[in-house]
Amino acid sequence: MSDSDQERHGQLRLFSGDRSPEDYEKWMRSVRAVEAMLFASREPIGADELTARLEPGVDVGRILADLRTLYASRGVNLVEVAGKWMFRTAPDLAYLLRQEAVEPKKLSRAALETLAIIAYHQPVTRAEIEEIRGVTANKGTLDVLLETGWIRMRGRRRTPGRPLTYGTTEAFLVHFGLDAISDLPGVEDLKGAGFLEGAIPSGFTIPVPRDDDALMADEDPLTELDFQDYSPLGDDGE
Amino acid sequence: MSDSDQERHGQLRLFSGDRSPEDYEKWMRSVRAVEAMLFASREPIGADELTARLEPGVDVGRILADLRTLYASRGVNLVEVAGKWMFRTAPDLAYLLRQEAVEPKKLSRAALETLAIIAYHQPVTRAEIEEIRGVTANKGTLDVLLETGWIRMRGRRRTPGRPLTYGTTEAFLVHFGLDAISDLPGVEDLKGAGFLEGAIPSGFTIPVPRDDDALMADEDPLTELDFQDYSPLGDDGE
Amino acid sequence: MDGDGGDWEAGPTTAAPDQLAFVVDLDGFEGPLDLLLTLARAQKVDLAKLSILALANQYLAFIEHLRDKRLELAADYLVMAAWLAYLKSRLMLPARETEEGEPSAEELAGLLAERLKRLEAIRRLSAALADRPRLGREVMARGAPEQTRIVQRTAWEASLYDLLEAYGSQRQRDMVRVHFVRRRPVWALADARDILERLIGHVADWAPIDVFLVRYMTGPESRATVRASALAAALELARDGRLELRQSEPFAPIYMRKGQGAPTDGAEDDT
Repeated sequence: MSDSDQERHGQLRLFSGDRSPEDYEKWMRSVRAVEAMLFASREPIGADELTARLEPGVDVGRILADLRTLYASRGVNLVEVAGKWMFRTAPDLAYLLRQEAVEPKKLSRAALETLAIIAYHQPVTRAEIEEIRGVTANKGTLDVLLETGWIRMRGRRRTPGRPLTYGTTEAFLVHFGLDAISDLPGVEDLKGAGFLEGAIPSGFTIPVPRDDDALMADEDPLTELDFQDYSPLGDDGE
Repeated sequence: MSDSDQERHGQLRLFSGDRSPEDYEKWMRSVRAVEAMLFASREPIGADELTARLEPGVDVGRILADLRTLYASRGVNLVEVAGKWMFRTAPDLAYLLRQEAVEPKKLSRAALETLAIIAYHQPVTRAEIEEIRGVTANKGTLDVLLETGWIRMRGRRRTPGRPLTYGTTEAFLVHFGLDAISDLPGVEDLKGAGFLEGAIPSGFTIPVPRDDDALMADEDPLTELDFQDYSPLGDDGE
Repeated sequence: MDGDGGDWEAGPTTAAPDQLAFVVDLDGFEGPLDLLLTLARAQKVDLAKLSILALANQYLAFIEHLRDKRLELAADYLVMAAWLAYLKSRLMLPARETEEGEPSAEELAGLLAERLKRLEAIRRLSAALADRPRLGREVMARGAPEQTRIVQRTAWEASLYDLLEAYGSQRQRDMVRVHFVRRRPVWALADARDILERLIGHVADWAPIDVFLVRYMTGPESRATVRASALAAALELARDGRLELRQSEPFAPIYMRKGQGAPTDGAEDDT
């Protein structure tokens, strides 16, 4: 209890400080505006988008940090996902919200593992996924993952057969509540254990997972053809 | 500013009071739960529905009242609609959630001619416009032109019926890229540009337009009444 | 992998038809690596201290057991069994000189241990990923988002060209209309007669016809019609004897005066 109180007092301090009355008013207006815009939206909103609708000269980063602190102990939290901001319900209240949940199709263990491999090892080819899992990839697994919108075809590896490379999307970050791919759980552990750097058995030379759009040195861009009639397991030459 | 501060302190009081630590904890849990449920729900939620999902013995009415107070000054308000509760962005911030869609529309032939006559012959009354155009002015034409912001009511002609006089605005100059109204071409220029053809009868003149704010000798200023409920085609006594 | 994973992809399990679970034959193992990992875990030791030899023995025994029960085995398992049998024999033989570039038995065993560690790591990570509070499952976004309202605003369009063109053609029409109003109507023959009769009443002596008409010939455009109608009317009046006409030669001015009496046969007029 005293913790909460202190927290609350801490928040209060955010509102006062030694700012001039004019600054304070402007700050309050901006806080309310940001609150309203984020609260109203189902999708994450970028700081730049918020800035565009605020009075000029407002430090939106500061406002977002303040709001995050303010809402940290509330039933609704402000979180940063995929570099954007959104309000979502506090994770510990999941039990209350079962009936709001649209029961999503559960991913199989195989699909989850495949997703994890893509997330941690991206950009990665199907052959590499199979190598880690020790089994041939199920025909549908990559299709299902593509359908979720959490993975995407990134390009083609500049190796014989020019296999497609896969990576994760912004929707992946949003769904799993990650600000960036480097926030994946265990990335640090993995790096520590040398899993992401070790040259085991072949092909894994990616120091840290990265999901930016820039292609790697050994990736070629996709062509229109790849999108017209993609078949993630068919035409990647493996 | 001091109002907001006081309000905020008032909110603080909501959290303390003379409740026991256990009551306080329970109250906090319930506030968070209600907050999350209202946030995530697609529809407004009734107090009974909230109660059903809360710990037994929680006064949901009290919680809702507290939350309403808490959010009253925020960018998001808790509002009661049809006996149910929902979060809604503060009404004064509606502008943030509004986007202007601009629909380009061409002026009608009649409006263009009327505008041109007003531009060249200002200050001009509706009767004079009709005389030049040889047709009765359509009810909507002057309305549309006033809506464009390109024409304005200047004053009233000191003649029987005291008809309104019209002139162009600065917005007119801006839109048509004119430095001054006197930049409108004269007879020779119009002829040279092919806008007037054939032999021009002697006595045919085009006035040198002027749009300055100073009223002409035969113009009276507009009164407040003219602005309160203008009806460009109705009340000008023609 | 040899790619012969058909058995692995035989479709969803009957237990949860919606789920995209692999059909797990072999008592629920997902391939030889998965089976090896499970066996390794049974050793209850750190994977780093794993005895690959013991693991190979367990795997081979397990496969034999399945073969005794005459279960069809996926090729993957048999390939792995063959490879492990080879590895085992290499591991059990005393260390010998390896050929250039050929990995030693220990290196092969180490490679296998690494693969198991990797698989285990990714298992752990996928579980950690799945355990994250996920949007729409554990955490919810705004249920009733307030959409941005679109406010229609009309942007009126007109160019200076449009404006001048409208004004020009407007004033042009204006000119034409004024012109039309001022145009002399054609002199009707009856009008000409009436007017001539009225005029010649005042003049007894010869006078050029133009003198009578000059009032009506206000513009060049009316001259022809006035002349034509007046002449035609004059001829009629002359035939009636109410008017006399005289012209000294072709194209000379025509003179007229009030008729002197009875109608003549029009001989006086040589036009």
